[in-house]
Amino acid sequence: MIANLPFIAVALLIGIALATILLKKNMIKMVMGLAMLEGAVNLFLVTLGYRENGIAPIFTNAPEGADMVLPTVQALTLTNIVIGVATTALMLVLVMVIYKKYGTVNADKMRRLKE
Amino acid sequence: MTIGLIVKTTGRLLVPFIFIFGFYIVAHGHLTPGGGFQGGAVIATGVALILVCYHYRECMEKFIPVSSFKLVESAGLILFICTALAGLVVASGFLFNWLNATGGLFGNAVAYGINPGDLYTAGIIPVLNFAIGIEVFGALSAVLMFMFAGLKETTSEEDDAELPIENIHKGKKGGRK
Amino acid sequence: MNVLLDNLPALLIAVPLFCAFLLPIIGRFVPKIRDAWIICASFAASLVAVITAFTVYTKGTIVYVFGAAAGSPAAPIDSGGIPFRIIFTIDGFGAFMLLSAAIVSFAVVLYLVSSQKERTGRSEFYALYLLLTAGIFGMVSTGDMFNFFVFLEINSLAGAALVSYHRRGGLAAEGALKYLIVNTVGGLMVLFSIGLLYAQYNSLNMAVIASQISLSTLNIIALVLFIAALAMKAGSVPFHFATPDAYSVAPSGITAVMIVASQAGLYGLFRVLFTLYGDAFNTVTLGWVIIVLGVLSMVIGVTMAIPQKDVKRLLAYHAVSQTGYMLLGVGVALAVLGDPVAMTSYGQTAMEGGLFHIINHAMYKGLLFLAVGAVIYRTGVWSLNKMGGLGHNMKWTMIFFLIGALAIAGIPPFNGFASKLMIYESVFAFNPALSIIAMVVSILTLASFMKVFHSMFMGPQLPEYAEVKEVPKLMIAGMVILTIFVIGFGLFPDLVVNNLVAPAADALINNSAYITAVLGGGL
Amino acid sequence: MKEAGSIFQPKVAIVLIVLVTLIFLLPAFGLTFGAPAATMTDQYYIDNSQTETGANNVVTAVVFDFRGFDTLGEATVLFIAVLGVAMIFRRNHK
Repeated sequence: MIANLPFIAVALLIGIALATILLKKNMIKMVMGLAMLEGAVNLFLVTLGYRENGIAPIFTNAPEGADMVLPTVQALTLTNIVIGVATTALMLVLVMVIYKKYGTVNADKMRRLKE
Repeated sequence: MTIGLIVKTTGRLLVPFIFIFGFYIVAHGHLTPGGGFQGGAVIATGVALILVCYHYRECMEKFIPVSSFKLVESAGLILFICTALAGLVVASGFLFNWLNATGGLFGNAVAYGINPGDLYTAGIIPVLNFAIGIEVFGALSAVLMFMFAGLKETTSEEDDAELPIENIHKGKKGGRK
Repeated sequence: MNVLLDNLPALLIAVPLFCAFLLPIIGRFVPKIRDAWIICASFAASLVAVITAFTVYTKGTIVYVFGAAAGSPAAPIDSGGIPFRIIFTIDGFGAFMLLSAAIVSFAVVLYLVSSQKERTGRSEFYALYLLLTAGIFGMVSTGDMFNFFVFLEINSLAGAALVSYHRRGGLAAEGALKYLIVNTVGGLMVLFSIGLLYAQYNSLNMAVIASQISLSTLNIIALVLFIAALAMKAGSVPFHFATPDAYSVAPSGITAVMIVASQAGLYGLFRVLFTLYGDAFNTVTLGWVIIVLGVLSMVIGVTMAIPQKDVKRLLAYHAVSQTGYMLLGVGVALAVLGDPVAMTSYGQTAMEGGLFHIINHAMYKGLLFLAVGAVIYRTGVWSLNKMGGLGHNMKWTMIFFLIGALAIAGIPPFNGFASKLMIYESVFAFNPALSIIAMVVSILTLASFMKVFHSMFMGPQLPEYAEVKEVPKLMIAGMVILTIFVIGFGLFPDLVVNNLVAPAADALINNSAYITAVLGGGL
Repeated sequence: MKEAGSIFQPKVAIVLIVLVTLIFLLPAFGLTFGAPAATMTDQYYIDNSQTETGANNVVTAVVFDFRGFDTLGEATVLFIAVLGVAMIFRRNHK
């Protein structure tokens, strides 16, 4: 159980991120929560690929005879990081526009669509 | 608030080194940790440094306008997809590694197992790395520039309706109260 | 030529992507050919999709390996029979969705070129439009879980950016942000479940996972997350709050395509339920979960739709409601999947009805959004209270809207009737109460649309709309294409069901065929 | 957003968050850190990346060759973000 600490950390991070998304009124903080959720999922993916005493999967001047950690999850994480950057950028720009038009980033005061 | 001469000069001096380091990361993506995304991001930090040192408006007048970053980005992506489509022509497989082990560009044979690494290996991987590097550099710089530009210039209200402006009926804006 | 035909799945993505990457350059240097370029690009993408679908229907499932030389098998011997590259697997269901996406996206492009003529930033807009199309195509044809996630993100991001095109004083950004947040959370949940599956089977290929899946705690968590996240994408009820906000502020043509984009989420849901988890699970419980989701979507969607004043918001709630019909039909089939007798007597019909409703909904709801968009294009108002008497000046738009409204309400000569009838009949055999709920919802839909039709087009000509003209010809052309399919599918439902829908239903029900197509009977 | 503030009362939201966190804790009992349950695909990548792609860096080989199509999609996502940002901050006049 204690050896599975990274998985527990993932669960706690997801909990904190969800709390940020659901409870915070400030939209910038909600975007931060989403970025944190993304970090949690990335941590989960990387954790899946770890092998005991493994080395980075690169052959250039690698030490002899060591196991390499799994490369696929690292590739997936790399992809997800870039997707996360793109998503966060777009969300922040939308928040910028909302702030310019409404004069607030408070989610509760943003009810114009609801009538 | 203006930014001092020391900051500007230091920034200007540092930027070439940042660019060279980013280029190194992109070029050695198939040998050492790194690759197109990481290298492109490093190069984009150089652009960010320029943006911090100079006002964005000054940047656009002094260096390059923001729309050219979009073109840089498009160029990187077109290089990527053309390399992939070339695989379709050469070996009838989309994204096929048609340069690997041909002896041509990046086509040297690899020493198997643990080795010191040879830059001219791995076929289309370095090409794609460069394509992605160009793309990420253009994309991140463009996003930064647009965000800086969007901070000050308020977008006007005239674009609110769904119809061409001259067709708005008797000055009625439509939309809800 | 043969090279192109052998690589159709690659071209399916490469053509729209390449055209979209060139658009900023074209917009910068030769803006005159931009409109022609986008029409040609969309036509080419749709053509490739239609040819691909046709090939699948005539020759069977296409399996395409990315990055391998021509003719390499999907699961090479030297890797121990594991597909280690990204694979596109287009079976009957994928081809069916491709057809629907291709038709709608081409019809909408004609409409958009005309309706957005006066605006700035069109290069970006059209490029995003092509990328949204590519995202839909990719989602419905991929056979790799992570690739599915990447296309899901392309789909959500492009959709959110397109929603914010018409600024409307910040409203559009608000709708886009809501849509993007919901879809990002959904996408990350999908990725987490992909990680869970990967941890157990060390493969991202759907066929490999489907061939090994078992009833374990981790798989149940993954399934729950998949259902929640993809229901979010599809806009079904517990997560429907972002859908109307986004649909009501998006440009009307874009909303029509976003219907198809949300149906790609539905595709993912059905793919996960039937193909990925088809063998391992007690499908009765799962089926009831889907049925309950469907019924809630139908009822809540229609009750929320009736009091709406904003016409696009009203249509968006009806879209939620119609999604319920698809979930209901397919959910009934899922509930009786393990029972061969019930399957042949009504399960198959329920499945076909649910799937047929997908393509029908894409057609008539697209038509309705385009017609409403045409009205807004000429009048500039969204509120039903301010409209009236437009039938005098916009006869064609009125006819198109009427056809769409009758189709969505399930009135006989149109396509909505054909699929709804199949759903009523089969669901009645399963559980009469559900069928009655579906009929009541349909009647409420009819009532709601009669009200909308009356307040928009009927009545005396209002003085402020005296100078309103019919919309330009290209916009009419876009609506005509969809109308042809609405009427055609309604007049010849048997032809469509036998040739297009039945293969899709078979592809979902027999997941062993999917696995064999990729793995070749090994493993 | 609206859904944050008013669909869930804070107390309900906290209960929900705790529940969801507990669900996400379950993988910690099903998986073991440091010893992946199956490694066939990854072992294939490690063994064959040099012969098939010529790259010393296995992760790069996976990103750009074995799963190169994902990378195209990911670059497209970044492209979409830039297009979206450019479109949102566009000028209104021609």
